[in-house]
Amino acid sequence: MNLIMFLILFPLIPAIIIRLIPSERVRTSTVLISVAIIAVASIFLAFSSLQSGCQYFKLPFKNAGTLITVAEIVLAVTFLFFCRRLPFRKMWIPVIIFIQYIPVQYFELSGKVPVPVNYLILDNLSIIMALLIGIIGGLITVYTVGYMPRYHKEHPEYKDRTSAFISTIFLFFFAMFGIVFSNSLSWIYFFWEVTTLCSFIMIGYSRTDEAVDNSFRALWMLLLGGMGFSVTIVYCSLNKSIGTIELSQITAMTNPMVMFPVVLLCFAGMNKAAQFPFSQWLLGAMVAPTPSSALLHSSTMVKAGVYLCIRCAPVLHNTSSGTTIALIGGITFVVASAIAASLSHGKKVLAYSTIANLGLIILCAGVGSSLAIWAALMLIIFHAVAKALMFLCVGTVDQQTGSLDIEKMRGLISTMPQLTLMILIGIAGMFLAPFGMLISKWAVLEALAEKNPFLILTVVFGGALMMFFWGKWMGTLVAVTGKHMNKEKYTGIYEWAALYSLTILTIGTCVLFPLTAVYFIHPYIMTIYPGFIGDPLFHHDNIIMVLIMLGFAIFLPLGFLVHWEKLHYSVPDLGGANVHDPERFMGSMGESREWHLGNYYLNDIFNEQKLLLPANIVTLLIISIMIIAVII
Amino acid sequence: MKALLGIFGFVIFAPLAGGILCGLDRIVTARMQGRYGPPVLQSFYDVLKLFQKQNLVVNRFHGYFLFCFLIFLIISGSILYAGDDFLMVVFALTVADMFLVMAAYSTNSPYSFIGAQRELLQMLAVEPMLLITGIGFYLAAGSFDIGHIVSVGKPLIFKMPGIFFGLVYVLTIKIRKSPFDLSTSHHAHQEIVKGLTTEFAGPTLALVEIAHWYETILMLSFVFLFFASQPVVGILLAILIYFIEIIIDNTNARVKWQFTLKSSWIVTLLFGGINLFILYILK
Amino acid sequence: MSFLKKSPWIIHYDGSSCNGCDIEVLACLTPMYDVERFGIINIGNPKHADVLIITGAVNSQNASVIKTIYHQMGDPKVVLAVGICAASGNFFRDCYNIKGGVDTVIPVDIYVPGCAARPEAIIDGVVAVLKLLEEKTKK
Amino acid sequence: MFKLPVVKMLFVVLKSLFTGSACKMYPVCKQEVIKESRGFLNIEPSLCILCSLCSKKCPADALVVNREDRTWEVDRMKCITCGACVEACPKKCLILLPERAGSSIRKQKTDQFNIPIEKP
Amino acid sequence: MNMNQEIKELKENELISNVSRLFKEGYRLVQISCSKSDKLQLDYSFDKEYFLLNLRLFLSLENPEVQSITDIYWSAFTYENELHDLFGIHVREINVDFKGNFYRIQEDAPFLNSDSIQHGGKE
Amino acid sequence: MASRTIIPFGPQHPVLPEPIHLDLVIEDEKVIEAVPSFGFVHRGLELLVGKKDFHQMVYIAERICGICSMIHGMGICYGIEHIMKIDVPERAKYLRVIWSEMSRIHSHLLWLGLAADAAGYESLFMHCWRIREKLLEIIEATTGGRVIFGVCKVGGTRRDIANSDIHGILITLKDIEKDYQNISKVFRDDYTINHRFSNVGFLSKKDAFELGAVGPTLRASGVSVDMRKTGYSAYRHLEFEALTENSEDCYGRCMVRVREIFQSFNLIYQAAEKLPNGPVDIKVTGNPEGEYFTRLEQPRGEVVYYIKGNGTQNLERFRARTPTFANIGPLVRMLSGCDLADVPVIVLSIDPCISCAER
Ligand code: NFV
Ligand code: SF4
Ligand code: SF4
Ligand code: SF4
Repeated sequence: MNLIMFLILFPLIPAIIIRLIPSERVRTSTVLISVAIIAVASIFLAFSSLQSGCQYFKLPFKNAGTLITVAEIVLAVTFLFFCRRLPFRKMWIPVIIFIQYIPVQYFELSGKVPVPVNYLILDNLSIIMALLIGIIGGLITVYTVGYMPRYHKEHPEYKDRTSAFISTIFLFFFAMFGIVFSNSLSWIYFFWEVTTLCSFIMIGYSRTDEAVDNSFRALWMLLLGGMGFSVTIVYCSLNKSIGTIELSQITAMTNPMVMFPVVLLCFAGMNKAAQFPFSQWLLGAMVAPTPSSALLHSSTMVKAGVYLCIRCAPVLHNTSSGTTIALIGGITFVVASAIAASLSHGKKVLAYSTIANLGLIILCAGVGSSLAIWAALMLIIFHAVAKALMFLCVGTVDQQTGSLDIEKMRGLISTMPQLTLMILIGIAGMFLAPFGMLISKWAVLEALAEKNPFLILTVVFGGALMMFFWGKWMGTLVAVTGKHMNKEKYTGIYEWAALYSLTILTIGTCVLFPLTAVYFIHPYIMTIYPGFIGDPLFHHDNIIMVLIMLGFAIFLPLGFLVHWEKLHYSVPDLGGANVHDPERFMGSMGESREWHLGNYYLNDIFNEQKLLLPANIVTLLIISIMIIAVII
Repeated sequence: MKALLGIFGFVIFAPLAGGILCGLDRIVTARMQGRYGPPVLQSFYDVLKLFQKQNLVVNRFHGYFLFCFLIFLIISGSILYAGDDFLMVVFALTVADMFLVMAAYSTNSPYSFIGAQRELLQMLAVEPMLLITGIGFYLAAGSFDIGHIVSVGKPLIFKMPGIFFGLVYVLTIKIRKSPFDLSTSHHAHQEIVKGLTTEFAGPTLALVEIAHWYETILMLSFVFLFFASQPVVGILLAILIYFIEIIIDNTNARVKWQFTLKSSWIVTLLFGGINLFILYILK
Repeated sequence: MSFLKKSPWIIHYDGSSCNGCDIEVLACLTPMYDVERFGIINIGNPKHADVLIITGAVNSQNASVIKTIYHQMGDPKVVLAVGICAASGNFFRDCYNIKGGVDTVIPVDIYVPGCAARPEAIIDGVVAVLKLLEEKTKK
Repeated sequence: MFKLPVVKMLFVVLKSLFTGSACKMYPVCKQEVIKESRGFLNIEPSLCILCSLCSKKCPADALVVNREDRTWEVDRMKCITCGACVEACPKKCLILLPERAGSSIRKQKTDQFNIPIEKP
Repeated sequence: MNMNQEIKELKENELISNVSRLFKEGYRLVQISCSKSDKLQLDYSFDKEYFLLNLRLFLSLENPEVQSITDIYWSAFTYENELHDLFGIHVREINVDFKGNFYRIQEDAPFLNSDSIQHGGKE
Repeated sequence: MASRTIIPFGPQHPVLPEPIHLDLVIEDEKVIEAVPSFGFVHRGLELLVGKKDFHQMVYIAERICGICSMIHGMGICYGIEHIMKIDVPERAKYLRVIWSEMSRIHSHLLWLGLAADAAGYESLFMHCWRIREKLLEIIEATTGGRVIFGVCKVGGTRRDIANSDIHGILITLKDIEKDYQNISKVFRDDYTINHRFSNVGFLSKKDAFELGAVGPTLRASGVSVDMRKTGYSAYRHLEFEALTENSEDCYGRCMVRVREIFQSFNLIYQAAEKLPNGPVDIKVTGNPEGEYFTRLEQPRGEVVYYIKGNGTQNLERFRARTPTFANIGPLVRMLSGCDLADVPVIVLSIDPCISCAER
């Protein structure tokens, strides 16, 4: 209990320190120390309460409710403050703020909102989330420390506000821990909005026009999601048959009335998880410095969205609303993968693949069966680790080469072998068989096998597309161009530390996935589906197979270190038009010309412009129909 | 024990059977073209010869990738013959293919690069159908376990004709036959020399050939699974399917990737999807 | 035991031939002559090929191409020059752009005469080449 | 008859599958010689008068006629078997036979004929 | 049978106007050729309904130069590049100019420079 | 977002029996830019006129190309005969037609095979060449050469076909035609052939005409130009139509050739029927003096020879403008915007004969 409070509140301390003391030395040491503390605390928390099932905690002090209300008002005012310079035609953004805050505040201040008994919750789901936030978030923060100075050296046109940036990160930790440990909807709501705020600040960090635009887009989209909460809170207060704003109670109800708030919560969740049609904010977020993309928009914040949906999953199980939500997830999965296949901008590909993977998780949550939740949790873990790794690697590559274009990464294995290996591990973690995501995909397929053939189609097609674009990327990296210039030496110690730890984590999670399953996931599932006895499909043989494959996948590439005798080096086949430089050929006009290779992006078939609009419209329709159906 | 025996049998006999099948294929193809054709053992001669050749490389990495390709292909087959999870077989196959693609990429040569792109496209075209086949088996036989699928009493083909058709359709891609031999093979030389394998020479190319034998047998085993309850009929039918593939190979020009991708997805959606749906309703 | 003899893969390059020999080489692959009986495949890729069949003479531009192809082939390899042009340059050796037979740029192992060389003659040449190949592997 | 387009090729392909190959099986079977074929230049040395008309007419400069040594030689690796010499020869001592010259490992393959002095 | 071909001699500066007139009249470009005697004789052949019309142009052997007709007949660039490579004629403003790399012959303008027209090639 | 790939295509390339090189710039397999290059086969044989006399030049002209060698030989003979005002015996004219048409059939069959191969249709390739091989046997039996005919000479033909043989030849030809019938149906109806050839390599009627395309390339765009209509040799006595197609794409070009083969068979039958008796050559004395543009119809289209004699044994100028050379411009136009997979098909659709083009 105290540990939880500590985790939630502690990040505020470094946030304030860093904000107030602009010295770089202090900043660095504060970050390192507090990150270590947070990580240790979350690990400790995990080990101390892993086996203790679901625990609820009351608050030690009375006026928590009012505290939150005050905080919420402060938050709303902050939002409004940020909106002060908006041009008139964007004035509807503050209107959204008013619309969602005024009713809630009215209800809360007038005491109509039921007072929760258990403010805090601690079960394996929160523990998993806390670990992800504490460890991965921490590593990203460490990386940030090394990254930001370089970022500013590269972009002298931006004002150096590193302190603000890092303190926002800590603020964000505060919010995230808050979300995952709170049980009261109004608390979650508050923290939720804090993450929105953090996101807003970070996206707008560089203060270019594009960044500002994108940050406001993120703001209104996310606020829209927050609306889901405010309506839920109001509804739960009004509807006497619910009469509680405790999340755990709501999700445990069998009352059909409960469907409406749950759907709204999922709406908020999907919004934060950037599902279609709300995906645009996440893409806009890619203008932010890479660590924040990694932190906010792939590994952690969006996970808040899926976290909420998973919390709701038991209610969604076997309902039409659940299937609809799963459908949206499925569509998002396919379409986002297809779009990712058509893009060559590294960060955008990462963004879309994030959206796609979140779609898969939402799909699982929507299905809500025990195996689906199993898969969803696995996906969350693997995705968070691997994606964080990917983002940081790509950020580093960007710093070294000045480009995020995947095409420009051709032959990176020659110039930055270590980093490339990390990216490769990250990518492999995303879709290749023995690695993490595939285990989850396997579980998803098995979970869906009897549920719904249509959803299965989305998964198989989306999966194939995903393989396509990751495959391209991997291939581009491993092309050996023979230019051996080591650019890696410019990477600093903090970056390497973060990168290496994440790499080890990625492999570790894969190797140890049976343990993860048994110790983290199964207990959680057992709390919601008491009949769950571990997944029968993952029997002995399969696990052994997976592990054998893993062994091969990890150890075979080590063969690269050995030199094979009796090789005869030759030049590539250029149809006989070779000149002495293997990278050039004799062109038609009689001059030597460089050949150049570019991946396929299938723009005729998959195309961001072409796919986005229909996908948005369709999903929007589905969501509206779902909400209307639930109301009726 | 039985599983080990299966694995062992696969590792040893698949290349033999695959090689002979390829030899027969070449003879039949030759006859269909009015030619006489090579000896039956020709594929073995080819591979043995390749091992005697110089190992020409552009750089030294693709050998390892190809080795991994072969290993994972064998793993994939082993999972199948050990009677394990069907999906796992497909996934391992994907990994194997991925290594092949990586190998082609790593040579950094124009034609292999385009071959690699096309191989990726082919994987994109094939993968959904393979997974759907697995799910079809699950719905029809009640389990993903191949051991279990094999022991189902009635031939599963009756329950999943659509899926069978879809599988045969993408099989053409998988065993690299015209009209879908986009990325490599003896036939796709028209645009991209030898595609994927352009830069592999000597022993490394031999690995690809051997892998191709394994792949062929693996694919035919998929076909066999539909008739698993009658093993003899199953084997005959698998061979018949192979023969049909040869005929298809000889009666079609090679199509473009757009057609390959679209048609196989449509077939997957229509035949695979509808079949799945029916299985689901019947269940 | 040399298996090269049993599966020689050829690559065919048309120097500055008149196509006469060229299509005769192709004709060898087609039903009437079908050299696949000897395991011969027209592989079209120097890296895979064992036998380089060149028709036509060498001119100033394709000399480098022929050299490139030759050097891209893995050992053991043999070169078969088909047709009078490839042997001596035919009457084109008097032309300003012709350097002469194939031997002016790469070593040739077997010459097949004829203008155009008959498929049978080419098959004879190939058979002779197979013997050479075996000797070369032994070395 | 069949509207299915693929059937056409199927027919062709299956027909040739079952009727056996069209292969001439050279060199297992002997080459069938077409007697009109221009394959091999031959000389009847006893008829030749060493007039060199043939070598003048030869477009490929394949013939060398040497009056001193009384030799007539043809380079098989230069002769394009066109028959210009055959037409030019006043004594009709040249003939194009359907056989063909064999391959060689050398660039030149000269056949030399000694022309006897005595005329029958 | 000489009926179906006609040779029309032109001055160099009349070429473009004549060619564009022929283009408008629906003539098809058949070929451009050159032959060397004491001058360079350029022949532009056009066809309309099996009637062959030749525009003939004489250029001096020193620095022969002519205006390109690729503005009118787009595909004439092949002929004109050939003229440049074989005869060393400088053709102004070709749309696709290979700059002497059309045939990539080692010696420049063999038809112009060598006496081989009378005495055979290199021996 | 697509990214560019720049690759060389050729000169050594398995689909190209002859070397040609293209710089391809592609994007997702779409060709953005294709620049051809030449000179790999350039021999410069036109300059041989200085060395060889005009009788020998006939052999050399025949070796411009081994596919259309018959008509090359005929073209130079025809021009010289015209300059020297030689009247070729009627029988020789008919024989020349017969052999030209045989050459056309063999060239077209060869092309059909190569085109099938370019589309990845190996078995069709094999069958085309199987049929072609039967025809080559007839050619060999009548001319003595399989691909280089060597039958034309100034003043007539070098060989005669005995009247007694003609019947047998016609019977074999009919057989071949029947065999070919099946194959032609495949080209006409096969789905994948359609997929690969239709709407590929589009060349509008206007473009084809203005770019100076010739032969099947031109006729497939709906322009009816066939030099045989000028009635050289015995063509004026034979009945035929210039075949056109209106689809303006590779399929059209394929169809023109497919139909032309039947037409050629028919022309051979007609010529054989009308074949007059008499000598096949007349004696030629003197040297040519004068100039002439010969225009004949090759399998690939109109070929133009410019022959100029100056009263000596050696011609002053011999120039051949071959159909492939004329079709290069249109080819470049066709290539832009096609798919990578179409490149071989389009390149082959003009039936490129580089040795002809570059001489
Ligand atoms: N037909 C023909 Fe030729 C000629 N002249 C053409 O381009 O084939 Ni070699
Ligand atoms: S030898 Fe004769 S047929 Fe062969 S390429 Fe030379 S000229 Fe042509
Ligand atoms: S056949 Fe022709 S090439 Fe041979 S020697 Fe006689 S004239 Fe010369
Ligand atoms: S032309 Fe006849 S007779 Fe004169 S040298 Fe030649 S072979 Fe002898």
